[in-house]
Amino acid sequence: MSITYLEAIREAQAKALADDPRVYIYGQDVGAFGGAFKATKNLAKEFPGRVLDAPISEDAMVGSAIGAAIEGMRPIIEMQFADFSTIGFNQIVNQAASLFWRTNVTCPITIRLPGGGTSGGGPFHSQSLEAIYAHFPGLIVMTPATVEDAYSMLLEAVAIDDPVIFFEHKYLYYHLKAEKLPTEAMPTGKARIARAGRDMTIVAYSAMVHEALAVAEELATEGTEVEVVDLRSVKPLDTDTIMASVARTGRLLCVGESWPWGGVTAEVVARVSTEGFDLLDAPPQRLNAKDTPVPYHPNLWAAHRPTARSIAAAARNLLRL
Amino acid sequence: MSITYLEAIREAQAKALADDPRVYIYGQDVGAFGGAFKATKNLAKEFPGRVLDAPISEDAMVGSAIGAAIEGMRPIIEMQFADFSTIGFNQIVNQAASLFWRTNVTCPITIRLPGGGTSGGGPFHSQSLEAIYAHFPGLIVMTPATVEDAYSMLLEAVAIDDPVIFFEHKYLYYHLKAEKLPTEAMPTGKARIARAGRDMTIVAYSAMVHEALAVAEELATEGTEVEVVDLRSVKPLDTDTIMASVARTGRLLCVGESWPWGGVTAEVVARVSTEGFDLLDAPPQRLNAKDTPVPYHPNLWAAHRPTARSIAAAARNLLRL
Amino acid sequence: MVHTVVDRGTVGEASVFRDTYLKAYRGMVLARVLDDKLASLYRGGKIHGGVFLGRGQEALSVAVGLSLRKGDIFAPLIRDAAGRLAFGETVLDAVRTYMGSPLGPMRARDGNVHRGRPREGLFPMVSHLGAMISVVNGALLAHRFKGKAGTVGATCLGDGGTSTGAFHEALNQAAVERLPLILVIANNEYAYSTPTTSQFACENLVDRAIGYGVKGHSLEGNDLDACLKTLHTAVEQARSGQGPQLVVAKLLRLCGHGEHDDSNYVDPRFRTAPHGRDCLKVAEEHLLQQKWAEAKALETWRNEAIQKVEEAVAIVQREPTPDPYKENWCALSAKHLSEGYDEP
Amino acid sequence: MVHTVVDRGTVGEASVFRDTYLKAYRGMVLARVLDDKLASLYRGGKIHGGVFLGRGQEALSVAVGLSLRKGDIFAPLIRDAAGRLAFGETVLDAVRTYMGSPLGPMRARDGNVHRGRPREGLFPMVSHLGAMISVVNGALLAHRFKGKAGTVGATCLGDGGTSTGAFHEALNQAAVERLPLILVIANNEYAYSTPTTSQFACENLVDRAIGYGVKGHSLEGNDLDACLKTLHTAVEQARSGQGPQLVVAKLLRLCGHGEHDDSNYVDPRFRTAPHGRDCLKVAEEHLLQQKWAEAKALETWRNEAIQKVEEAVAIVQREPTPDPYKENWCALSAKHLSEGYDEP
Ligand SMILES: Cc1ncc(C[n+]2csc(CCOP(=O)(O)OP(=O)(O)O)c2C)c(N)n1
Ligand SMILES: Cc1ncc(C[n+]2csc(CCOP(=O)(O)OP(=O)(O)O)c2C)c(N)n1
Ligand SMILES: [Mg+2]
Ligand SMILES: [Mg+2]
Repeated sequence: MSITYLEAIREAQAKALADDPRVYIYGQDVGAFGGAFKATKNLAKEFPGRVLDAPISEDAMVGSAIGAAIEGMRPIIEMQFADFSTIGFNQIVNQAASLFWRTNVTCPITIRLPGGGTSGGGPFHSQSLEAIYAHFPGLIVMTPATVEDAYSMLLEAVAIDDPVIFFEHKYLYYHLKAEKLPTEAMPTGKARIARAGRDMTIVAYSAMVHEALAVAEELATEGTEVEVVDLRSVKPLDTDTIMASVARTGRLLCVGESWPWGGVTAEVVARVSTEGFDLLDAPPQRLNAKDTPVPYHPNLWAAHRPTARSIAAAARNLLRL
Repeated sequence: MSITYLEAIREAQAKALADDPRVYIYGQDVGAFGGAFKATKNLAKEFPGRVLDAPISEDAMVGSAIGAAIEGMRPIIEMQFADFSTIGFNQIVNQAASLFWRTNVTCPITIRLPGGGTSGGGPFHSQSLEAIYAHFPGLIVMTPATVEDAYSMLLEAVAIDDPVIFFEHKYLYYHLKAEKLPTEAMPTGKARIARAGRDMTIVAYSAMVHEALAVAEELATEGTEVEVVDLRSVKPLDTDTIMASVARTGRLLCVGESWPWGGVTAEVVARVSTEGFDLLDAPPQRLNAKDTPVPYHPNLWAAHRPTARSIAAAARNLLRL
Repeated sequence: MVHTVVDRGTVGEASVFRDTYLKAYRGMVLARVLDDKLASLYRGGKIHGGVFLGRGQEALSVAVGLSLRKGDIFAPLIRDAAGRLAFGETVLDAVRTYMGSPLGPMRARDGNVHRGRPREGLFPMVSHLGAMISVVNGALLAHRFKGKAGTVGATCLGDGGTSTGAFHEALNQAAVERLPLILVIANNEYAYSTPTTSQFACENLVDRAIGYGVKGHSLEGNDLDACLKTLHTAVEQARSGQGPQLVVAKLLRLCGHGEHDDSNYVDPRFRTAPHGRDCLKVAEEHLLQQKWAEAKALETWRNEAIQKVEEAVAIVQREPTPDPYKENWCALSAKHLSEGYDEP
Repeated sequence: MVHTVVDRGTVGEASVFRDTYLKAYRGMVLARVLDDKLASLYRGGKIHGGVFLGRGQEALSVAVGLSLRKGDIFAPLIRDAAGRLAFGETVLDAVRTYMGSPLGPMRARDGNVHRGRPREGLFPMVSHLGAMISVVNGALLAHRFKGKAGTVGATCLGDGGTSTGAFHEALNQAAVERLPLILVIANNEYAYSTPTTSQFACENLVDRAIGYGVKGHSLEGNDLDACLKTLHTAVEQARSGQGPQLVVAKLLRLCGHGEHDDSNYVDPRFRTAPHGRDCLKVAEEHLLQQKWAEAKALETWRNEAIQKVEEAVAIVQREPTPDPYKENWCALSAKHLSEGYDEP
């Protein structure tokens, strides 16, 4: 048996629904149809009345989740694409994110955002918006990179009493497979050493972890041992694990698929420079997507986001510094 | 004669309307009433038919500005508070920001956002949202700190062919005065050395520039010469001027009124660390608002955002590193 | 779909109605007195930030609050002091929030009209107009999931607030899910300074009901009698499974948008028009005319209200101001997941 | 406010109408042939990303395109190949965008239905449903500012798209400003897989018109005759200053949401219902019945359309793919203000 990243997300939701009567799913086409990506396939049938089709009303989708959460439910909201969450943005960053701080009443909602680029996705079906959500206080932002994390972190997202923005990477949906679902998991807030190494640290998250691992593989053949840190969640950001890795390697390259200004790489580099300046043997480096919308054509798309190739080039440069 | 920051904004709009028939203003209560803050006082009378009251429809306000810009107009949109721009968010970051890149047709719109904290403003009338706009490609984000810049940068915003997010700081509206309006100005994209110094660099923008200047004043009495860099615009960010200052001082403290994760301070520190690592004699430091919504009560508010006092403490610490 | 223009329904026996009316009137007086006090505290520099009053809108607001019962949801807006009190909010909660007491429900973190107690069904508004409607929908959805039958949710909005996308998405959502939502629109001629002609182009906002497939009710918002009867009907219809109810009241705001605003933009003709009459006066006349109360009693009730408000203010004025060092500066309930940003 | 339910108007002389009908029919055929070709290219793996067709909606779409003239604004949506062609978009623009040619109007930066030429009044859609309506409003506002009288703006949306806040804010904005906007709703029973019962609860979407104070028209969207006449009327009314027009057409999407979708969720009864008839068939029968054309001619036109599309595809297939090294990777027109992020 093998299970994909997408199936893991479905299984996590099935388990959440089965284990906790307070859980329900609400989103466009999530019911009988099973969702645009089939992440809720058969769930409406297996859990009658608990998987509801929403109108094309992202603001009301999120608003209603907040109200239901106040009254004790634990809604999972599926946005059809992360890009459309801009319509529910106000409810997410202003109402959901501030509720507990204002009222002491928790807001346990999970917002699933299929994000990240795929070939042919274009400017409005490819965005990586983790940075704008992480900027707002009161939200947890998860960016699972593995099948196991997709499963266990989604379960944890539903269990957490605060609003969780759950970025699923569409590119990983079908590409990534595991043998089986995990029974144990690292807690949220802990980064994972995806590969150990002593010569430099590459910090990545979501799909970029796999590009970084490919680079580590490649550089290993040249005698360079790259340590790859998978952030898992970008807020909270596990500064300790990053710092410990940089302490070992002395070199930091941070890679993100989102735009450069104020992205995850800016935050990581800023933290390491301010708190771990003396650990660095060379200037910390970062690599992001280019500062334009995500292009449609595969040729352009491949050049827009970081890839194993551009990461490897950056890594080699960093080794020379 | 003396003129406030708020009056400078009014004057800039009056001049833009007078000089260019393509300019119009659209926003809630901007017409006969002159705007919630009176930034458009008398303009509806002076420029009949060109200052229009909008319904409470931020999405449509921005959308219509984009359409008018396509057809050759140069709209100025006033949001009543920066916090409400979250409702126009999608049109700003997806439609306006990408238009030129997609179509080669320019989108010369200016969105005026009264932002920043004031005493008693509370979580939804105090936000500093420059980082989320700067994150998106295709936008220019201005954060004037002086009466002169409020005037000249707003004129430049209207003249620029790209969408400009113009953050006006509400705290500066009445507090800040100048003798007269400028006739010349630094171009957008250039930061300003607000005060020269050789011992450390404080990078700030908007209202925080004045807190930083107060700190420089205070530390001068102790023999420390602080250089204060006023970013003026946070996107583009004038890395050259920052770097040149850090080259002189060897020490960097970056201060922002917005939340820490991925804010202006993260971007500035990341750029200086990656590109100017060797210029630094000590770890770069940053100071932001706390990672909670902006509190209502003045006691809490004063502790939430950086102030001359907390900046001075951070500066003294940095000198010791 | 039935589309009633004026549908007052019946509110039980005449004597029961008289009692409700008296209760409502006293609630209106209390709200007015509270508002007046807040205005004077504001002028005295005792309140941080803005003050937003419900003068002229008490009849409508109190009717909303009174039509609800324990277990129901209420998400009031800026002009709902009367409805809040009727629903059970204390004067102390109101004063504490306005004066920034750390002992208030918002603990000085939020202020003025941004107050509530979600656990008691009173949802605290965010500023973004229209944003509370779908939140009420969600609460009602939760009740349905939990098999908690017969509860309703009410929320208020201004004429200007109907121009928001949030209003549309939420009312439509309630209609599709056939939720027991009562959406009360106070059409007070202005959104801040903007007249309704710049806000919508339909003849009557209640005409929107048909386009959502919900019930519409319209009424004179300064007539307590009409307010009580219409709200009673709307709430009963929602409660009995007839889906969302859109209630549109015509009235006039008898104060500025906030206390900083002299509202000199208000067309003077409105002030002398029927809907410009003070609902408190209208109710008083009705009470006296019906001989449900004597002038003396009105006087007494007013004094009692004043005393109640003064007592609350006196209490709050002795309370400490919030201490930033006692704040944990953490926006998450999962403290272990919050990021400590140490200051340099 | 007049609220017409079916208002076909008159379209000049009978012979003029026949010519319009024939032109429209040929436009529909061209759009269908183009769509079929795109579907086959998709199946052949020649198209990156999704393919979204307008099968079954050509009559409505072509009527929108034909009712407009130079100087007007048109913001089509995903099922508007016919309307686009009628408005003046070339087959080449469509094929180049779908196949990602750098020579197309979107230069391979955006693809499929996200295409247009704003300078020629054809606005390229963003994906966010409802977001184009206010953009059209703004263009019409600009025309008013510039004294450019008599132009109109049309835009299309699906039944599902009416649930967006953007739809509401924009239609209301158009109503308040009394803009010559024609908002065409293709009610095709589904939004992706979601039936209209989960999308709205009113009986007919055209009932929304009254709540905005705009004119409403409803029609059978697979009847070219009705489409041409209704759109003609709506456009003329907008052009002559009667404000926004809401046109709601009932029809069925005769394809998947995208070509990846087998649309097995469609209720089979719809397929045999009157509105499930293929508009192309309906028009053909009408043509033959009226003796406006013979079967032979239809055959010829179809072949001409095939040739046109094949030619365009052949051209595009010889065109280069986009070269990332030739991109300036700059989202601003003010190049000097763009930030160069050098790669490390
Ligand atoms: C989305 C949004 N935009 C703007 C504002 C600023 N604002 C606060 S109250 C108000 C006017 C509200 O008018 P109306 O809805 O008619 O209520 P009223 O004040 O008349 O009771 C405005 C524009 C806001 N709160 N929310
Ligand atoms: C704001 C927003 N949310 C979600 C989507 C994803 N989406 C694309 S098309 C579609 C269904 C549209 O249905 P409808 O408006 O009825 O048009 P149709 O496809 O039937 O022509 C959805 C949900 C979107 N494009 N925009
Ligand atoms: Mg009002
Ligand atoms: Mg549809």
